[in-house]
Amino acid sequence: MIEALVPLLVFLPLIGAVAAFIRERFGHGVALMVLGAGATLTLFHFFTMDHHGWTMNLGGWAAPLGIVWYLDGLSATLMTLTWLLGLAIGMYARTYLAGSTPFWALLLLMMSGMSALFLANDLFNIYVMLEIIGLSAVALVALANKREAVRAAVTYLMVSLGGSILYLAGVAFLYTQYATLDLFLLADRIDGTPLTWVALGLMGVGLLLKSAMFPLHFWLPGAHSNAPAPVSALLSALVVKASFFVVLRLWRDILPAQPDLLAWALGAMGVAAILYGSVQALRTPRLKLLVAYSTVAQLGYLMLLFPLSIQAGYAANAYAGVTFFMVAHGIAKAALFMAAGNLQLHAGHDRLKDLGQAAVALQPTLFAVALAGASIMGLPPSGGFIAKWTLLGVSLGSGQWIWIVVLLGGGLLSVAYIFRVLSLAFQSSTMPRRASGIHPMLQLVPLALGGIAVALGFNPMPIIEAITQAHAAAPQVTP
Amino acid sequence: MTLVFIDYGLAVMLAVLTLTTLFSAQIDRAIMSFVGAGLVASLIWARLSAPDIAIAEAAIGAGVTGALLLATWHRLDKPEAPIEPASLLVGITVTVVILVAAALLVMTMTTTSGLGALVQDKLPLSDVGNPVTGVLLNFRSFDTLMEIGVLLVTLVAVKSLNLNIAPAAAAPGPVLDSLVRVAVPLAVVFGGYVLWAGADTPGGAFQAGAIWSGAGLLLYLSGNLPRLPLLHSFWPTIGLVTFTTAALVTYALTGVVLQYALWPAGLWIVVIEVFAALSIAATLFLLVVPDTLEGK
Amino acid sequence: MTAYLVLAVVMIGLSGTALVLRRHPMIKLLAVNLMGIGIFLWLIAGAHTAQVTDSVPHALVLTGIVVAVSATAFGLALLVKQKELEQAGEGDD
Amino acid sequence: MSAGWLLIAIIASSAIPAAIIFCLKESSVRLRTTLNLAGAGVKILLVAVLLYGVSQGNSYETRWQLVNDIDLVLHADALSLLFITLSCVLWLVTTVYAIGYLEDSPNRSRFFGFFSLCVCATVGIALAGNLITFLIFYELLTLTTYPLVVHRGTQTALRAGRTYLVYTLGGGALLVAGVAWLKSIAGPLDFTTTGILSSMTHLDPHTLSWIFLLLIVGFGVKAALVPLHGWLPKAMVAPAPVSSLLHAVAVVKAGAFGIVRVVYDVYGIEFAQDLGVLMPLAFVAAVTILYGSVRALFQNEIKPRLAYSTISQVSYIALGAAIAGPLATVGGLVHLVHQGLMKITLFFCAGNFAETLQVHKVGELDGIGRRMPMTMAAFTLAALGMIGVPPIAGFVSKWYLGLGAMDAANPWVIWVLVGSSALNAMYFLPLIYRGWWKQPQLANWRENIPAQRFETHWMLLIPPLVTAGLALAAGLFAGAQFSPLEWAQFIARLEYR
Repeated sequence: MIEALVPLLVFLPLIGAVAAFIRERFGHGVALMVLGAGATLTLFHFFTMDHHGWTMNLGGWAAPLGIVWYLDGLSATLMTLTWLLGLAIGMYARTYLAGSTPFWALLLLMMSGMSALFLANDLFNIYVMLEIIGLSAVALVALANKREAVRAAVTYLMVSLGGSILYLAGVAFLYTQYATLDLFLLADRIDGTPLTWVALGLMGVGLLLKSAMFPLHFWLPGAHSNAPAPVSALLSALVVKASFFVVLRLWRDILPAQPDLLAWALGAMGVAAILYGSVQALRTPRLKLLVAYSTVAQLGYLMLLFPLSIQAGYAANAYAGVTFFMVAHGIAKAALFMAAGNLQLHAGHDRLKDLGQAAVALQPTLFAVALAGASIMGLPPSGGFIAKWTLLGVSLGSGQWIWIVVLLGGGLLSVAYIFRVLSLAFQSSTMPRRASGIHPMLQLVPLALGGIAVALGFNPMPIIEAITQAHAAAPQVTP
Repeated sequence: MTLVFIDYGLAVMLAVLTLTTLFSAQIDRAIMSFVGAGLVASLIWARLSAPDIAIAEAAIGAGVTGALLLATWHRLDKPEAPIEPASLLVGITVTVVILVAAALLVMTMTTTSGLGALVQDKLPLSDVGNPVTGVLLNFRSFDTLMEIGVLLVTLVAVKSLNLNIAPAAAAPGPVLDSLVRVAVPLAVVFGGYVLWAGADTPGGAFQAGAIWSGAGLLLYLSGNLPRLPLLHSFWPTIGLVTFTTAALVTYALTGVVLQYALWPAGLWIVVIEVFAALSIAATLFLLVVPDTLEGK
Repeated sequence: MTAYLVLAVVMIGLSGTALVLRRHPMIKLLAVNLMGIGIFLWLIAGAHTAQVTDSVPHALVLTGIVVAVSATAFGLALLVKQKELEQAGEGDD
Repeated sequence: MSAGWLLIAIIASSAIPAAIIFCLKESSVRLRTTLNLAGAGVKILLVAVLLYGVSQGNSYETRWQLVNDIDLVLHADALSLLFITLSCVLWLVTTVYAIGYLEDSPNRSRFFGFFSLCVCATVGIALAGNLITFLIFYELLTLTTYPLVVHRGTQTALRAGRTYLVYTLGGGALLVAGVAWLKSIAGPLDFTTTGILSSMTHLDPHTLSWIFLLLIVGFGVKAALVPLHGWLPKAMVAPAPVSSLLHAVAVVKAGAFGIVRVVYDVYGIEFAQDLGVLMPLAFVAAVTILYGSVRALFQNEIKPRLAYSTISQVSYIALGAAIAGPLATVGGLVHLVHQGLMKITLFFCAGNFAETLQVHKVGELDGIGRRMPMTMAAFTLAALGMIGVPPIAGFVSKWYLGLGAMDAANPWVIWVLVGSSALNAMYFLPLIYRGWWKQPQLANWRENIPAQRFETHWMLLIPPLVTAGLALAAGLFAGAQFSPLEWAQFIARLEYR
């Protein structure tokens, strides 16, 4: 029955956004209502749906002509993650950005875009959704109304538009050859002509540019560190993953063949991302830049999916591992950015070495950093550990030893930069403890998210089952 | 026979205009050649029997975008874009490489008969004569809904920047006055015709919206734009609201989003198109002059 | 017909290089728009080849044009905002 | 399914107080002290119930499914009982000591919060039923002990903490690799008394020895085997209760316990023997024993000297595990308990000297027996035990280790034992001589705690006396029914079919 309410996830935020745009003063009220409803809906739906895939031919027209909505375990998991984090970020922003601000209309439009993206099974429809998400993300970054933020927003816009137009070029090349935009139909008709490989290349580059994969990551640190805290949490946890979700769908569903060379090259890109991101995170003097570079590093892990998924027997586990990694990283990264926002709010700046005073005053925030950090580091009782463990199992099973070294080495590097923040709490044990002067909600939300990130480590089964079933049975839509 | 020369002529003109846009140092020359490229493109669309796109390209691609570019160019007080000779060199070599690659790619591509036939035989079911409008508002109606969503996102984004731009000094010279007195009513009537005829002949909401926004801009520049209540709240969002309510109502009725029921599909489409055209006109107008008559 | 297809690919390639090479954001925006026009040319030329002109690409192109104009509008507004902040010189924390 | 709730209750008995203590304000001293002591008391009661239950023969296990074929298992077998009893008893004593030691110092809520979490992790390690649960609590232990090591917040403490992290998390990463590799080829890794792998003949020995190396290095870091011991002397910068808890009960023993688990319950002693991996382990243990004692000779401060002595003493346990023979196993296991009792007494006394008279250097110990007779008596007793003088506990374990070495026909181990006992004498006896027979130089003593009824604060005095008494009792009543020796022999009988 819950499945019937899924379309609301796309249309409710649209109506909410219009209301928030017309009456900006009531924006947060409308937004929180919509986010709350959406979060509960996705949560119930996630646990009740059978993960073999739910389709709806929009407008009643079948695949080649009409647009098809397709929801399987993978997209349902990310949809639930998006809405839960949306709600959490909404509650955080409610106190962080007091007063009337266009943040709420843009957030709701982005939620609608993301929900529709996870539902979309049509290449051109995905393009429109990527545009909506990209434009609202850039607008949110520019909300900070500071020179650095707007400069970063301009770069981010050029990257976002460039990425989307490259993706559109690929879609056009594919459509003219195979006369269909539906993913599953395309999977049957696609063959390896040079133009198709050029098209897939363009789409790949465009999407990896939008999901800030190393060496195409240059725009992320500036944009994510200068944006207001709730916005950078939203961007790091969700937006970069939306475009990676599309890459994942292309790789899984329509690629004519998964050549080893390509898979290994993408894996190598991931390794470079982990190294570069971690080293930069260790060197940067600013806290928010540290967390942003940590995103660049953690996104590297997602690229391990490609080499790990080419072994037939282990593909399902590889997808489960990477998707679970996205969930765990999303929650932990959102908590980290909120904590960074609190520390900046209290200290007035985010230079890491003189944040000692703020760290002492904001004990719950530091505790949230510890919990979220445990998941980022992949230490046992956390979601990050389960994801890393699954990937370890896959790389062991499929005999690709190199990824074990990468997974463990990357983990140690993340320990190094997370403890740069955690050691703040112990540095200044001598300083007097000033009142935190921060609204308790600002400290509560990251703490709750950190708790969830660790709790994920204890019963990840429902999520992992959802994803593995999804991979197994991608239904064939008859033309 | 002569038609072939026109095709090749247009192709060469478009190629030249592209080069001048991309690799010229003065930005105003780049903008001029971009608008030129837009107009040549709309001619090519007409040649390739895509009349709807020709109108849209002329009205939106060249018209609104050209206005925006020039307005911004002035607001940024005429910046220059120096090009290093190296990038010119790279540009030329890349052109040659791409030319060869393009030829190769086009040679080896598989071709299909496309969905033309399928659209033809399904068109009567969509209760609309013009196949493009059929695809836009029936077969792939969700795309169009979200596209109007994109317009709203842009409007919210531009307003969130709250730029303080001095209103354009209206210079009511005789030429502008006579142009306004003749062009504006013509544009409004022509827009209405394009909107209404869109069901069966080339035209539709977007083209009508673009033409109306052009008329609005003319009125604004000539300084006699009437006070339009709710310009900033009701008009730009009514299109999306109607389309979304249509989606929800059809979903409630038939269990499938945007599957038109109860009334004939044609009626649904006309209602959606009218409101969509109005909100597109309002949004495009506001994008060019974001804070006119700020009164809510 | 293949002349248009080749031209389309050339336009896409050229604007891609210009997008990467040229520094000034306005030129980058023009490059993105031109790549859009190239893609639309490819789509419509491709649709024209068949006996019955296929109108699905026409709808895609229409949506593409509207999306392109809105993206450009926001881009230009952002550049104006950047100029304002630079002039005001405030906002440097 | 048996009454698994008891195991969860034991873990909760230190997890819940920890959670509450974190939220307490600094000033609520009374509530925090009661919470601490109540938690420790309840834990000892529960362990007693557990001991009684296991001796009546009923088994305790809880199973919680983590990922599709991995379960979080808590299981009380004979080996885990040995370690859990040790940690609970010493945890109560150390809490009393810590409360006295940290009177009116800053951040005590944070300290005691992590203090109880640390014991919660240690108990988890003891009760872990399979290698993955062991790994999870093992990593949790690292996380909870880091804040204790850097508690003082000084630059040296932070640097020590950083080294501690590099070593332990580096080892942890290798451990994760080893466990994952073993699981991928051997399936679920639930501990079975005679070893999981002994029944799996199809696995190729080459891979198994590589995995053995990874596991031993992973545990060796915490058990401070020679190349991996660097962090231990540096961690001396932590306050006395932390260094006593870490080096006598929690961290170091967790590493040794891990080695024992791997050798006995994962590989099985006979299987490991014919795999040929035990000899290198015995060799490394022997080298550590000698190296630790030699380095201890040259330390002129008390705590580093005790740290190096710990490094050498813990390797006795590894040596016991490495020599394949029931007697050596008994020696190794019982040393796990005895070394804990003796070493914690030594650290308590060192802490007392530092806290009461600001005495840190060996030189300043002259005539301290006159000023603090009872602490010095406990120190002497424990030091003699470490050297192996009967009837104190140390002698029992060294005796069994010697017998085991003879019975397993590698006499060179005897020379290692004799050599190390001689070295122990050489670095402990001077301290005792200075304490009792030398004239006290009052110049280098600064009276921190004035001597009213007792020589120092009563909470600092009682714990060393209690643990010294226990060490003596463990030696004297070794033959008694419930003594550590008896329990070690019971385990040894299970290990050898």
